[in-house]
Formats: sequence, C-alpha cells, structure tokens
Amino acid sequence: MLLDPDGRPTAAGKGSLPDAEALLRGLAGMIAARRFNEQAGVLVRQGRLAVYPSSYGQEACQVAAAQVLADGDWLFPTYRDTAAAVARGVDPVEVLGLLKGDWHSGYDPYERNVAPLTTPLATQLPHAVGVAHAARLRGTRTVVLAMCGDGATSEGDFHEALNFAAVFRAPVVFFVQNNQYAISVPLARQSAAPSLAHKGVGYGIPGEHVDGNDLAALLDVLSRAVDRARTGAGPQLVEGRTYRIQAHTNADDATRYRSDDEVTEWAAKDPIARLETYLRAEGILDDTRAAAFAGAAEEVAHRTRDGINRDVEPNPDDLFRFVYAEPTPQLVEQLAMVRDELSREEGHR
Amino acid sequence: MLLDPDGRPTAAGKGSLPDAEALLRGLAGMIAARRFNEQAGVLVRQGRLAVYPSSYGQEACQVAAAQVLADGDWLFPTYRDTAAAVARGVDPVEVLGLLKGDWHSGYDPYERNVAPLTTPLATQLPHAVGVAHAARLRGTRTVVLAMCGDGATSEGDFHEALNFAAVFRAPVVFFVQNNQYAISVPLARQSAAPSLAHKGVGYGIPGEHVDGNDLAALLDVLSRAVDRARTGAGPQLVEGRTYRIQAHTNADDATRYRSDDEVTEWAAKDPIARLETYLRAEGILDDTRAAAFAGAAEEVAHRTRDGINRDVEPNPDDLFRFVYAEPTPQLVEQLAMVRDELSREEGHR
Amino acid sequence: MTTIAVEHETLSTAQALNRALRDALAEDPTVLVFGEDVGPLGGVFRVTDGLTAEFGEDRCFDTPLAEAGIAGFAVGLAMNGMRPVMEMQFDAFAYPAFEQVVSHIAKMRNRTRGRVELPLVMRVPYAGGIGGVEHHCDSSEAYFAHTPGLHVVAPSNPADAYSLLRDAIASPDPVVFLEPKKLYWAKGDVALRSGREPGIGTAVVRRQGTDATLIAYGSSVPVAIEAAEVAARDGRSLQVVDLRSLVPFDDATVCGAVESTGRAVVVAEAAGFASVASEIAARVGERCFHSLSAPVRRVTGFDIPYPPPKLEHLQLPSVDRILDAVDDLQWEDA
Amino acid sequence: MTTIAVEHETLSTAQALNRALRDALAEDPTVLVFGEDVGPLGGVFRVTDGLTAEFGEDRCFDTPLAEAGIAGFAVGLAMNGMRPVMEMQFDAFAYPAFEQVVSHIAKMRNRTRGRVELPLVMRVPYAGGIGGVEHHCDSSEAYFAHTPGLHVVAPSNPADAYSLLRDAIASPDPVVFLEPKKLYWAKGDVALRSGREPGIGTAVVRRQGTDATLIAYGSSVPVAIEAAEVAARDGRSLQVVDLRSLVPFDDATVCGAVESTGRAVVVAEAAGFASVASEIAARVGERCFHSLSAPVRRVTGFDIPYPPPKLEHLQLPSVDRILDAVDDLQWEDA
Ligand SMILES: Cc1ncc(C[n+]2csc(CCOP(=O)(O)OP(=O)(O)O)c2C)c(N)n1
Ligand SMILES: Cc1ncc(C[n+]2csc(CCOP(=O)(O)OP(=O)(O)O)c2C)c(N)n1
Ligand SMILES: [Mg+2]
Ligand SMILES: [Mg+2]
Repeated sequence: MLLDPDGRPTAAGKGSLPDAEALLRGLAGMIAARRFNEQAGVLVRQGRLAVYPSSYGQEACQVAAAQVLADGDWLFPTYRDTAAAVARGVDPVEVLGLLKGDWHSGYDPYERNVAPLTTPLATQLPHAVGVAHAARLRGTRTVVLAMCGDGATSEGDFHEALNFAAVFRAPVVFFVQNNQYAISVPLARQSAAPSLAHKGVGYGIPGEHVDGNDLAALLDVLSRAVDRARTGAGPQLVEGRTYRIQAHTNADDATRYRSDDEVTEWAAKDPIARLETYLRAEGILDDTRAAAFAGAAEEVAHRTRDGINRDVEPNPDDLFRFVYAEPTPQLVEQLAMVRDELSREEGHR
Repeated sequence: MLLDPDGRPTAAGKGSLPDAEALLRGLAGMIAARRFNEQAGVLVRQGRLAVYPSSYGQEACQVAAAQVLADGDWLFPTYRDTAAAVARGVDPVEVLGLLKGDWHSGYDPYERNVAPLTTPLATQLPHAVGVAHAARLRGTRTVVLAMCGDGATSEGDFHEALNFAAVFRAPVVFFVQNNQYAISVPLARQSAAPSLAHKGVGYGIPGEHVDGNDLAALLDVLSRAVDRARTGAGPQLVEGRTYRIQAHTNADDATRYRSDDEVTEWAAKDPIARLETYLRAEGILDDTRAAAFAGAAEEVAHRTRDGINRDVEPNPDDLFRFVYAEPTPQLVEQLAMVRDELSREEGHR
Repeated sequence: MTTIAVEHETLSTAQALNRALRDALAEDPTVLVFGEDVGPLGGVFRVTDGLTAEFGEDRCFDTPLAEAGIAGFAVGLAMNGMRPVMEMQFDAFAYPAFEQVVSHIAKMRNRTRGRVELPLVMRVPYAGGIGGVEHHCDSSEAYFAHTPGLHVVAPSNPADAYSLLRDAIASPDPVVFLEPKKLYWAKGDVALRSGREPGIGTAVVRRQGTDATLIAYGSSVPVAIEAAEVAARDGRSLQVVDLRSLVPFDDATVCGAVESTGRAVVVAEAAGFASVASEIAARVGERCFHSLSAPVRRVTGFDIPYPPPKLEHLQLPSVDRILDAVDDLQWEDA
Repeated sequence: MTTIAVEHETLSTAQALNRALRDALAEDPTVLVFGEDVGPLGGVFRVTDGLTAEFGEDRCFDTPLAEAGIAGFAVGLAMNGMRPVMEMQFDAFAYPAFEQVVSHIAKMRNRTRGRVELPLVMRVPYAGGIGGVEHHCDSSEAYFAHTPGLHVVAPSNPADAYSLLRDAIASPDPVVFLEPKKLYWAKGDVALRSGREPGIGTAVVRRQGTDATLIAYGSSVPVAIEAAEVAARDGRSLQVVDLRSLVPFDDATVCGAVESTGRAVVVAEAAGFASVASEIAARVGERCFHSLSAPVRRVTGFDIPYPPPKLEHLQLPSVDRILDAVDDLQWEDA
C-alpha cells in the first residue's frame, strides 16, 4: 500500500509514489471507468445489454492494467475487464458487443493489441504466453499483461500458462484481480495458500501482492513488473487485492452468499475516493480539473449509451462468413438455405 | 539425505534413521524390485511384453511408497510404478497385464487398494484426492499416496489435484519421483522453480524434497507425511530426487538426449548398494539374510516369468462385457456380429 | 426394482431437477452434489437451491473453479463408495473436463473388468435459445455420445427431468445428464417417487402420427411437437419421437415409428456434421431402408460456432425449418 | 498459387511428414514446430528427427508436458505472426487440449470477424493397429470433425502425408492433422515441391469399380483397397474413395462415386456411434437416396473403448468385415 484507505501516504508510500501526472491520468481513468460501469448497469436494466459483469470497485486494477503498458504491448483481459479494455483505448461500444449480443468480439484485437474478451476462465493465459514468446522470437520488446480473477487461478490453464512463461522466460505479467469471490465462492474455498501471489513460487516466478484499491501502489508494482519483463528477466505474478462491490452480474443475487457488512467495509476502501483525497490534499487536483474528469467520463458514458442504443440489423450472412477463410462447400449450401428461408419469409410479409 | 551415496549416515542421519527392521524390509523390497525390473526387461526383449517403462534406479522410491502405507490405505501409481504396485503386494503378473497387452488393468484395484496403472499423466491425481475425501466423509482414517513424475507436474491436473487436496484438507501425500527426465525432456525444460517441492507453496501445502535414492530418508519423510495426513492435518508434497537409469522404455533411445557420463554418475548413487553397505557395516545384514533376499527376489522373477509366459486365450466376449453394467442393445448386436464372424472363421478352418 | 409414485406436483424443469437431487440425497447417504456455485448460491440456475441448507456442507458443496479437477475428484469419490453428482456450470465449461470424461470416466469399468464402477452423474446445462453469450449455448452431446462407456440422456420436460435424474443417480454407470437450458422454466406435472424404474434407454412416442416421423431429443422436442401441431392444421399427421436417452439408443421405438410412417426428419440443435443427428439418420437409413419413401432429412444447427444472441434464432431448428424439411419428403411419390 | 514439383523420392509416411516439416521450416521463417519430445529426440515416431539440429532451438523445440498449454501457446504464437505446428504425442493425449481446441482454436476467426486468424496445425498420431496399450490407439476424429471452425485431414499414404501437411501448414485456418500410426512405416513415392496447391477438401477415387463404393480415410484406406483387390478375384468390382479431408467434405466426389455404383460401404476405425462414418452414411443416404439399391452399410470400430493389443484385431475393420458388409448389400435385387 502506498496510499491508505483515507488517502494518506503510508510509510512505504512516502517517496515512492508515481509522479503526479501518472496519478492524475489514473484518477481520470478511474472516474471514467466508474461511470462506464454505472452506464452499463443502466443499459442492462433497460434491456439493452443481455448481461454485464461489473468491475465497480475494481477500477484501480482496471485502469492500472492499461496504464502501465506501452503502445505496442498486449493486454489480455478476462471477461469482467471491459473497463480495462476501454482504458486501453478500445471503443466502449465495441467492447460491449459481446454483452449486447451483436457479435462475440465487438472490436478488432489488433487495433489496440487487446485480446478478445471471452468467458472460459484462465484459457486466455496460455495465449498471452504465446504472444509474448512470438514477440521475443520476432525481436520486438513487447510485453504482455494478462489478467484473470482469483477463481481462475484454480484452473489447469493458469498453471500451464505460468509454467510455460517461466520455462520460456516469456515477457508476461500475470495480474490476478483477487476480488474475493468467484461468483458466490469465497477465496477460502478457492485456495489454501497464504496468498495468491505465493503461486509464483512453484514456477520460479516472483510473486507480489498489492492493495488493488490503491492505484498508486498498482502503478508502482505493475510498472516495475512490466519493465522487468521488457528487459528479458522473465514473467512475474501480481495479485491485486480488491473487491467486487456489485453482484457477479445483474443475473446474480449476492445476498445469498455474503453480508451487507462485508460490502460496506470494502466500499469504505474505494479506490477513487482514496486517490482523489490525496491529490486534493496535495493540491495536485482542483475543482476545475475534477470537473474536466467528470465531463470526460460523462462523454464516454454518453458515447456508450448512444452506441448501444443504436441497433444495427444483424446480417445473417455473417453466420457463415468468418468460420473459415473460405467457406466450405457445406457452409455455402447452408448459407443458401438460410437465405432461401429468409427470402420466403420476406415474401410472406 | 540420511545415508550418503557411500552408505554412511549423514549428520542428519545419525539418530533419525528408521529402525533396522524397516530398513531390512526396504532392502529386501528394493532387491526384489530391481530383479523385477531386470526380468521385465528380459521379457520385453523376448517379445513377451509389448513395452516396459523401467524403474531401474528408482527402486528406493518404488519401495518406500508402498512401505509407508497401512493396509487400508490407497496407492495411486503412475504408469512407471509397476514395482511399487508389486511392493504393495499386487501380483506381479497381473501388474504387467497392461504391458503384456492382455487387458488394460490386470489386477483388481480393491484387492490391495492400488489404483489402476494408466498412461495419461497426472490424471490419477484428482482421483486420489476424491478417494481421500470420500475416506474422510466415511470417517475412516485412510491415507492416499499418489505418485507422479517430474514431467507430470506440468499438467493442469497436477495443479487442480493439489489445490483440491489443500482446500478440502484431504489426506493425500503427493509423491513426485523426479527422475530428471520426461522421456527426453530434461527437468530444466519442465520447470524453472528452485525445486519441485516448492510447488506446494502455491497451494498452502508443505513441500519437502529428499534424496530419492536414499531409502532411509524416503521412509522417514514419507512416513511423517502419511502420519500427518492421517491426523487430519492435510496433504503434503514430497519430491524424491532420483534418476531413470534405463531408457524411457525399450522403444526409446536415450543416447539421443543424454550423455553416458551423466548416467554413470547417477549409477554411482545406486539406492540398493548404498543401503546394503550401511546395513552390512552396522552388522544388521549378513550373508545369510542377503542370500534370502536374493532368493525371494528370484522367486518373484520366476513367478513373473512363468506367469507372463503362460498365455491365456483372450476372450472376444470380454470386449463387450465390461463397458456397462448391462450391455446396451447396440453392444448386444455388435457382440453377436463378432461371434458370428468368428464362428464362420472357425467353420472355414 | 419397483417404483412407487408417491405424489404429483406441478414443477418447472429446474424445480423438478432440484427435487430429484433432494429425494436422492435424502434416500441415499452416499449421494454427493458438488460443483461451482452449487452450495449457498444454489447454482446459477437454482437447480441446487436449498440443498446445502437441508443436507449440510458435506453433502452439497462448492469446489474450486476447475472442471477437470471436479470430474477427477468425482472419479475418486465414486471409487471409494460415493455416488457423486457434479455440475458443470455451462456446456462449454465441461470441455476442460473432457480428458477425465473420455479417458477415465468412460473407461474405468471396462479397464478394470467391472471391478471399479463409477456410479456418477455429470449434469450439464446445454443448448441455446436463452440469449446467452459465446460459450453458454453449446450442444455438446455428440462428444459424449461418441464416447463408449457413457450413458447420455436429455429430458424434454419436467417429468422426465425428475425421473431421468433419479435413474441417472441410481445407475451403476456414469451418466452425462444434459439439461436443456431453455426448458428450465417450463412447467409440467411431475410424478415424484421413491425407488427407481429402468428408465434409461427408452424413447417414447410423444405424439402419434401417420405421415412422417420427427425424431428429437432434449430442447428440440417441444419444437418438434409444435411443428406437428402446425402441420396437423394443414392436414399432415406427424409423429414425434422423444429419444430421452441418446446412449443407449432405443432402436426398436425409433425404427417402429419410422416404419409406420415411411418418412423421417431428425431434429437437433447441435451442429449437424458428425453429430447425434447424423447417427440417427444413418441408423434409420440402415435399418428402415425399405420402409423409406424419401431420404431421411436432418434439421440441425449449421456447422458454425453457436451464434451471438441476435442471430441465434437462425441457428435453432424452428417450426418453419422442420416443416420445410417435411415438405421436402417427396410427397409426390406418396 | 502454383505448385512446382521439384523431385520424387521414396519415403515412409514418417519420413514424408518429416520432409514436409523441413521444407516448410526452410521456406517460411514463421513456421515453428513444438511439442513433447520433438526436439533432440525427434519425436517418439521420429517425425521431427533432425529438425532442431537443422533449424535451431527457436524453430523446433520441446515444451513442458502440458497439452492444453501447448495448444494455448500455439494460439498466442499464431495471433502474433507465427505458423505453429504442434505435436500431440498420441491421440488420447490431445484430450487435455480439448478446451483450447473447441473454445478457441475453432472459434477465434469467427469470434473476431476474421480479424484474428490462426494458421496453426495440430498433428495427432491417431488410430490403432500397432499393438499399443490403452490410450495410445484412439481414433478421435469425430470430436474434431464435429467442431465447426476446424479443418480435419487424414492422409492414407506417404505422398498425401507430404502434400497435405504442406497444405495444412500453408492454410490460413487451423488444421487437425491426423497421422495414421500404423502407416508411419509404409513406404511410397512422394512428389516433393515448393509452393502449394489447394489440396485440402478434395477426395480421390483410389480404385475404380462398378459394383459398390467403399468410402474410407486415413488408416482404413489400405484395408479398403485390399478388400477391393480380394473382391475383384471373386468377380466383384469395388470402387474405393479416399476422403483425405473430413472437413471440408468432398460431397461431389463421394456422391459421384456412390451414384455410379448404387451401393456403398463406409469404413472407419473409430467407434461407429455418432462418428464421421455416421455422417458419411447419413449424407450419402440423404443425397444419393434414389441411386441406392441397398442401405449404406458401415464397417467401423465397435462402440467400446479401444481394446488391448491382444484383442485389437477384432475392433479394426478387416478385409473380412468389409467383404461381409459388401455381401450384405442385397445383391439379389441387382
Ligand atoms: C472454464 C469456466 N468455468 C466456469 C465458468 C463460469 N463462471 C463465469 S465467471 C465465474 C467466476 C469467476 O471468478 P473469478 O475468476 O474470481 O473472476 P471474477 O468473476 O471474480 O472477476 C465462473 C465460475 C467459466 N466462465 N469458465
Ligand atoms: C497426458 C499425457 N501426455 C503425454 C503422454 C506421453 N508420455 C508418456 S511418459 C511421458 C513422460 C513422463 O515423464 P515423467 O512424468 O517425468 O515420468 P517418467 O516417465 O520420468 O517416470 C510422456 C510425455 C502421456 N502419457 N500422457
Ligand atoms: Mg473473483
Ligand atoms: Mg521423469
């Protein structure tokens, strides 16, 4: 921890805080991420999104993950990390494509080097190692930051990815957002280790845990991990300890498995309030700037709302267009069948 | 290490060696295991076994794994651990059933509580956890010892098994025989961890490594782990460092990936010679007793040879008898087809 | 064994499954229910609702998030006297367990010459039609049905959901139990019971008909029935067979039905290529060849990854597509 | 693209595959070969023999022992400009990678609307007939062929082994490349080449015939040809189609062949239920219905786990079983 929950620098924090510019960028990012989470929640209630796994309360992790990367680097988000993808510059409407139901991945992964958001947990981690190893073979100095949740650390793919990364010294930073739950399952049912950061030991990978609601600390730890990976020193594991303030998704009922008190306690450690207090206390943030951040966040929310509310007629041809580079004869037939069916329906009207 | 490669007690060894009776039993077991390995090798060369993965050089691990268990306990061997199964009292001919090609598992796993030898690596480890957890639910004080190789630790199933065991505090001892290779792949390509025992840390499981050619040390470490599990203190990970003196199987050409020097160096650390030297030096072992051990080993070899050389006509009905408790209508038809085909062949003769 | 139907209740499929688990847990202390979020939460579809509260943490519990681990753990529990009922949270999330299913669950009895049996159930919420995002709507039955050593069943209504799940738990063999997600909320009359009847392996004719036979299972049965109702209004009499069990396969009922009509359409949601629908079409073609007045037609999902919600209606066999296929059955020859 | 056949050589299947890898590695610096024991050892079947020595550790290398990791690693490499060719050591050891294959390899292009393509190859030594112990003789093609988004090919001779592997590596789509283990040592003439031709997706008539068509692929092709030779001595003229590619499927060649003979037998080693053989029988039944004088018969593995070595001869489609099926094709009607 560099800043305590009340926004005061800790002993460790004094002297090693990221510079003011970085903290301001981070704060702006978090404010936008929070607003994005809220907006997406509204869109779900309005029936415009099928489902939304919110990162409300985890905005420091979301923003830090994006902020520590250079342009050519890669981000591998997990399904909850929509706000991180947005922070990295992916169009917020495209990011929500999956959850709106338009298409599986709404954005071009190569545009900002953000891998597609997908739901099978931990399965993206070996991909991240492959991308990193390819970067090394190609002689680029790309770093890959791969995110997953506390629950996902139990999957075999987590293990295999960390081990491959270690053996090949691939430039990957594994960033576990420990938000204390996997849907309803608490951390204690997920792992008996002293910390998730300890999981690095079995691979010969340095592991570090950090207060995941302390943006300053996250930027510090993740940047060092990214720098280290970039110099060829190999992968690293970072556990950010945070909390999923909202239910798993809108479909979830969190009261079935956790107490209001617990939520309240964590809400008091809010990552945004903490940093804002500090920056105001230091005179780095004033009302004008704060208003500008809120305005920018509103702008993102507005664009999101607008884009999601604009319906694009889905194109049935798309079902068959992207399965292979060239459709198989079988798909050509099947597409003709669908077109025929639709044209007859059309005729009926 | 309790006994050094020359059979002298180390500093640690002095005072904490297992009792003479246990060491004598272990020596007898190792002599029998060695003879069994040699015999199986001969049977392969004679074409009586399809293939044999030898544990030559790893006899201390093989014997210790069996010796530390009580009668009701379970042993989960990996495919190489035929000698461990024999040491546990499974009929040597039945143990080799898989490798002779008669049937997949030649022995009844419930007879000596030894799980079937199968080849998909690490996949037996979650089974071991399930058996252990069932034992706890049923209120028995059963302990499960589950074996695997250094290579198998890279599999996702290894990870998931250790994690389940830790979370459920299941009475399982995971015993990794680190024989330095997975077929041709050396340990360094398998793991970058300081040791395989370190892999316990990420699960909150104590990990210990031990000289896998030192029977005394193995008995000591494994017994303590078994005792601890039996008291309900949870799982443990033990790495035994040993060496696969022979090729992976008869089908392998080990000269392609390792040097003769390396083999020679390890051969000098032979587990049998070491213990024998010590026991003779201490006057615990004399020629009569040694001859008795050799005789018993010869007896096992003899039984093995005899049994494997006796061919049992395979019964085609067996193909269909055990797939389900009751054959499906489909299998009834298919069996009839095979019988019909065979009876027509019979007719032709 | 005899079945004693003790009472009738109107239940949704999810409730019927919940009731089957409850009755099994109550009757047999070796039954264990576990998986991801099946404990206090009661499962994401509430199929295990209330079971931890009623039977305690030892009988219904959450595991770490690892499907291969869950399946392998179930193998060990079953080896040591338990009857595990594990839940895979969604169809596509059963794939990490595939190795355990194919290489151990399906093979253990055979491997050990019947000495080690694995009386376990793998519950898999399957198929689409609920607007689910990628990986939440797969129809994975072909992977299991192709694997010798597994029983594979799929109920199409609450009554079968209850009785097939009771049968599956009572079975000495591993059963992959496919729960059509879109039918979770459909209600129906359920005959509760104690004891068991030999239910796995029998298909049932859901609707009599004389012109053609629709063969369906799981989530496709209600669509097939609806198609038959629509066809009836147009004067065409369609028979509907509900397989219930994919493995074992009830050749007698299926062939009897097809022979009585001379025409057949197979309906299934999964991608058609090398699927259970292929098997049905091939079997019917082999066994009823001379009764057939037209080729056996298949109405299946296309050979594409399951589409996003906005397009899934095109992937699912619809009444229209079924009726188109029926229209194709060369009636001019009739 | 054009093909330039540069020379001919007599090679075993394993050597032809080795040569294909070598030529691909030499032509394209983004091709990478990896897996378990493919480096200094050269693979347990020596298919990668000498490649590490020739191309260096970066191009052909051993990985940790973890198949899901290997497959997932390949996905990432392919996302970042490489053409990975991974080896699964044996058929059954590809199952741990199933999740990666089904949920990512097969779906990535579609998921990203063609933006991310995965030009990767998964080599799988498959099928039996080599006296291998449990888990070393599975025929896993149905699992892959049923999964939309994959190409699935299986050569039946050294020449196709070479050219199909070149095509597979050059393909912009993921290809599951099934290598019939029992044909590794079979020798044949191989046309080496640079460049590529559009080879994936075309079946070939291996032997002309007029009375019935045998449809086979991979390891079953030589058996089908042998059966045709035996039948010829008895005066029956059997045509043999070698599919080569299971996905895409060459309907034109298969239907043309069946229509020309009016009778068909499908031959495949895998368990028959819900298999590729089911698909072929179903397709032929659907598409060639009015040309068929008899039901399409299937000669496949039984629906049992692959047997131990001493009994595997009964599981494998044999010349006798094929000829029995041909005899069954209701010749009295002819
Ligand atoms: C392989 C797999 N199994 C199960 C699921 C269903 N599922 C979706 S989210 C989730 C919990 C994830 O927990 P965690 O990794 O801690 O991430 P968080 O949701 O807390 O961000 C589960 C079980 C899945 N998506 N993938
Ligand atoms: C899942 C799986 N993948 C691959 C193989 C092929 N294989 C057989 S033994 C072996 C090496 C095993 O190494 P290790 O675990 O160290 O055991 P050892 O052979 O040294 O006893 C491999 C790769 C297998 N049996 N199972
Ligand atoms: Mg979490
Ligand atoms: Mg080893």
